[in-house]
Amino acid sequence: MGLEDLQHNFLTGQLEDLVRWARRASVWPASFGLACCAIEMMSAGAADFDLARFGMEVFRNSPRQADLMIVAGRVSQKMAPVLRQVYDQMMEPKWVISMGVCASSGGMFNNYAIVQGVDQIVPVDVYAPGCPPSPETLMHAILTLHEQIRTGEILQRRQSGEPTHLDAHQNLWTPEVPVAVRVGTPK
Amino acid sequence: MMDVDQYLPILGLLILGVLFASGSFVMSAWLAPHKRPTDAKLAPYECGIVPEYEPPQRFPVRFYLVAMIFVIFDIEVVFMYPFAVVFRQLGLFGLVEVLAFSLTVFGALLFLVSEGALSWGPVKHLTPGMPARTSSSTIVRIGVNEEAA
Amino acid sequence: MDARSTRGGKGGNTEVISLSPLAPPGVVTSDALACDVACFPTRDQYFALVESFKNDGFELCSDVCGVDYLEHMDRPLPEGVVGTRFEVVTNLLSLSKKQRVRIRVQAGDEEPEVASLFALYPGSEALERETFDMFGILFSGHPDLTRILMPEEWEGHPLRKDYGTGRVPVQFKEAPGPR
Amino acid sequence: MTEPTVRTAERVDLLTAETSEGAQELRRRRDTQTDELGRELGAVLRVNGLNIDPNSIDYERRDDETMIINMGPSHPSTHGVLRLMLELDGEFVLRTKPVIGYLHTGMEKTGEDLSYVQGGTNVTRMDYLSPVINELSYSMAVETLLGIEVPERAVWIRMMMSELNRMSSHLVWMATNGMDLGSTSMMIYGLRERELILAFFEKTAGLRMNLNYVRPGGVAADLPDGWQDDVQVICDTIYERTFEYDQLLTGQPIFRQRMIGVAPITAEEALALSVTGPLLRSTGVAWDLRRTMPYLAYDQVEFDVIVGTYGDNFDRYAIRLNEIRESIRIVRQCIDMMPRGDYRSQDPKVTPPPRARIGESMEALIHHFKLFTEGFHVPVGEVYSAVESPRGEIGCYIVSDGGPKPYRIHVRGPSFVNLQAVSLLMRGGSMSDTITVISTIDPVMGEVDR
Repeated sequence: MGLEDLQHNFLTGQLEDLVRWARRASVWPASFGLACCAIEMMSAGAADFDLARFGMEVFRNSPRQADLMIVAGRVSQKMAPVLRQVYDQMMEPKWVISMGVCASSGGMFNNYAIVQGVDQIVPVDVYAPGCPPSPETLMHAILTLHEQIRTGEILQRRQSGEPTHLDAHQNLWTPEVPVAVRVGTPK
Repeated sequence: MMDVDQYLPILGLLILGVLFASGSFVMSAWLAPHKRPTDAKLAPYECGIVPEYEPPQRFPVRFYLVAMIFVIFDIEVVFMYPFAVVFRQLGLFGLVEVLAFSLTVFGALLFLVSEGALSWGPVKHLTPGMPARTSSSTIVRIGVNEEAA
Repeated sequence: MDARSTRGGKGGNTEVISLSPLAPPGVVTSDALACDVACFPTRDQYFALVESFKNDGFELCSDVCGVDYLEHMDRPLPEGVVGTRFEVVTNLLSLSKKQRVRIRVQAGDEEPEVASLFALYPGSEALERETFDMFGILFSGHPDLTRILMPEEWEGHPLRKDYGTGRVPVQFKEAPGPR
Repeated sequence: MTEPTVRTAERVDLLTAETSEGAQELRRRRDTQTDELGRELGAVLRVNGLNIDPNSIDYERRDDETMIINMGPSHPSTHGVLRLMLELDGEFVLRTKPVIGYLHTGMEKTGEDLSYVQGGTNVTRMDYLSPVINELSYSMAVETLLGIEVPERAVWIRMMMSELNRMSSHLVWMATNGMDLGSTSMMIYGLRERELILAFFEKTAGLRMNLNYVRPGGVAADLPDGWQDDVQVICDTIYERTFEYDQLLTGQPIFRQRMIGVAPITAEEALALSVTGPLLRSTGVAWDLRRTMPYLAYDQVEFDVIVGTYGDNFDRYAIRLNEIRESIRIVRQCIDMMPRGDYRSQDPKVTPPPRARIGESMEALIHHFKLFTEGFHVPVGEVYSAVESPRGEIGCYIVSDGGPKPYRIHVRGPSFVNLQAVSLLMRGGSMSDTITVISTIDPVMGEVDR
């Protein structure tokens, strides 16, 4: 019996808001810097555009201690399974921000080497536009994610329209077998 | 029987310890969200790559030597505790005894260090004149005129 | 048309580079097409020519890349050079003489194969692996000729002209995803 | 509770197969030939004539004594998605093999579909720490093919912008190198100074990074008025800040312990591995394209080429720190000697008509439309133009078949070639030295994988 088995009633109402508020306030990103967006993510984390104001003080390097994965940069075919692997190894609850147009939709590189949009590999929560998105855009994406966390369901984050009572044995998080990530060789 | 109450505090401490340990286990099992172990999550994290070779069981001996040094100091401290309790009653005799004991233990440490347990540094290719450098003494500025041949 | 411009980037002195005496005979050189001088050895003169350049003071092999002339088999080439589909372009740099020379060797049509420069310049190891990965040009004598940029089980060589660009038509409706 | 999924063998193999790269990886000792074991002493061993004695390899070392680990694609200190497979004997590194390609974007294939006008946007994303210098080598190649002249002011604007870009790239290097060695304050200082330069870039070109500013035929826009005092402020602040970095890092014992005497490289090894840039200059070879093969107006400004003496990590740090000061010196001379005139060549073949005239005359409209849709035609030919980027010689080789699109565009990335020195620099060092070696080579994976 865990938090998600609690019934929605007046007694537990405040507890859920409290848990959601606490989770929103300290989302730690896993530093998954790939290309130019990674440099903008670094300058977003540095002195001028300090991300620490939003509770993202430190970029955790191991996915075990991270809540949020910012896919910063273009995802190549060779990198896709690694990205999926790191995503799977992150602890729930976890969220994904797809930073930059290359991560969101393949960007200007519509060719054999780039996965056309990282949402073919991992479920994405917030898309940040821009090439590279300036630190302000990234912060706007982070704030939208905070809103999603604060108002979203507490733990059944993945399935929308699911009955609130959760069947413990139902696997609602991510598909068991990794999605066939390599799009294969276009001819 | 009258000296039973001497051991009451120890009993209390013991119970508190057990309570705290088991309490934290029960609470975390009770409140934590459901674990859904997938194969990927159970795989060791090696920067995103799932390793093919299992790490070898035989680690180089240097790691064990460091462990030995810890054991030496551990044993020494264990015997210090009871000594500290009766430190006043023993007086000079106790002091000399403890010093002798720690000297023998120190001997073991000396042997270990002489065996090179702590000489871990990387293979440094130090040439003379290298260490005492500053960021401007180590470079040569080649201006427009003096063209290096 | 003289493709040379004073402010242009080639630098170095541009008079025709005299081949070193130990270069194999019969190597055609011309600079009609380019700013620096280009040599056009045949496949078996290639290694000997590069070796002669190395002994003549070209210490650094700055670039090895492939070109696929599928649509331009009739490109302008100096006389005496038979144009093939694949070409390997090597760029040598001499620090002492401040000169560059470009060596264009015709690598053949179906199974392009050229001698590897690894014994002369170990720095060309990754460049040749990339040329093999992108064009499928084999380098005989290369220590470990495997793919370097593409995933291991990728079929085909992407930079060939007959290899599609793999464009995915832009989807405006709901994109397929694991959602 | 859900039953724990048993990690059956074949399910794990499915996972391992998913991320393994087969032949590109470092194999175990028993299935590698003896000369491949030479990687232990760096790829240079297999070249005769270099003084590395091959019998310093321990051939009969068995497999269970060494451990092969991945310093893999998602690692905080590999400066991008570089994957290094290290064979460790306890704490010491024996063999290293870089596995790259995790950021391969197929830019050379995309470059063949973009016209010469659009080519800049593709090339500028290769080395994303010095975008202006990528565009510079591309534009100079196209201009050499076209045989057109770039006006004097454009040459000087290009030189100033590429020097500012060199400063911002070296500042990012100082920041990440400090962070790798544990000094997070250096990270904050380095990126704070870089914001000054990025603000000037945003004011001039409209973008902080990937600015498509240097184009064939000149620059995209003139400098904003009042740019002199902006650049003056940048030069003064960063100049005195370099002494702060010097004070912060150079005397620090931990920094010195991890940088001095670590991973030295000699001149012949560097030349044999065709290494260029600060890595080559640290061995004492004074090769800087800005001085030896001058392009733009580098022969009219005086600056010093910084050359190291021992060729170890500390030299490379000192070279980059002093190169920031040299770039400031060049930028100051650019402020004084910036000529007047137009910022773009008036050759109608390359430059679109000014915005105002499009409204009036029909030909201007057609000319403008044709230039931006189809692009200008470049005469048949090939050119290799090389420029000094903060990491080494970046060369752009273009083959043109007379059409509006380059038939083949190949960019010689300096970090792609410098990365080959990794196995030589890391041998014998400890695990923590691998971090400083990667950091001092300063690879940018965008230009390595293209």
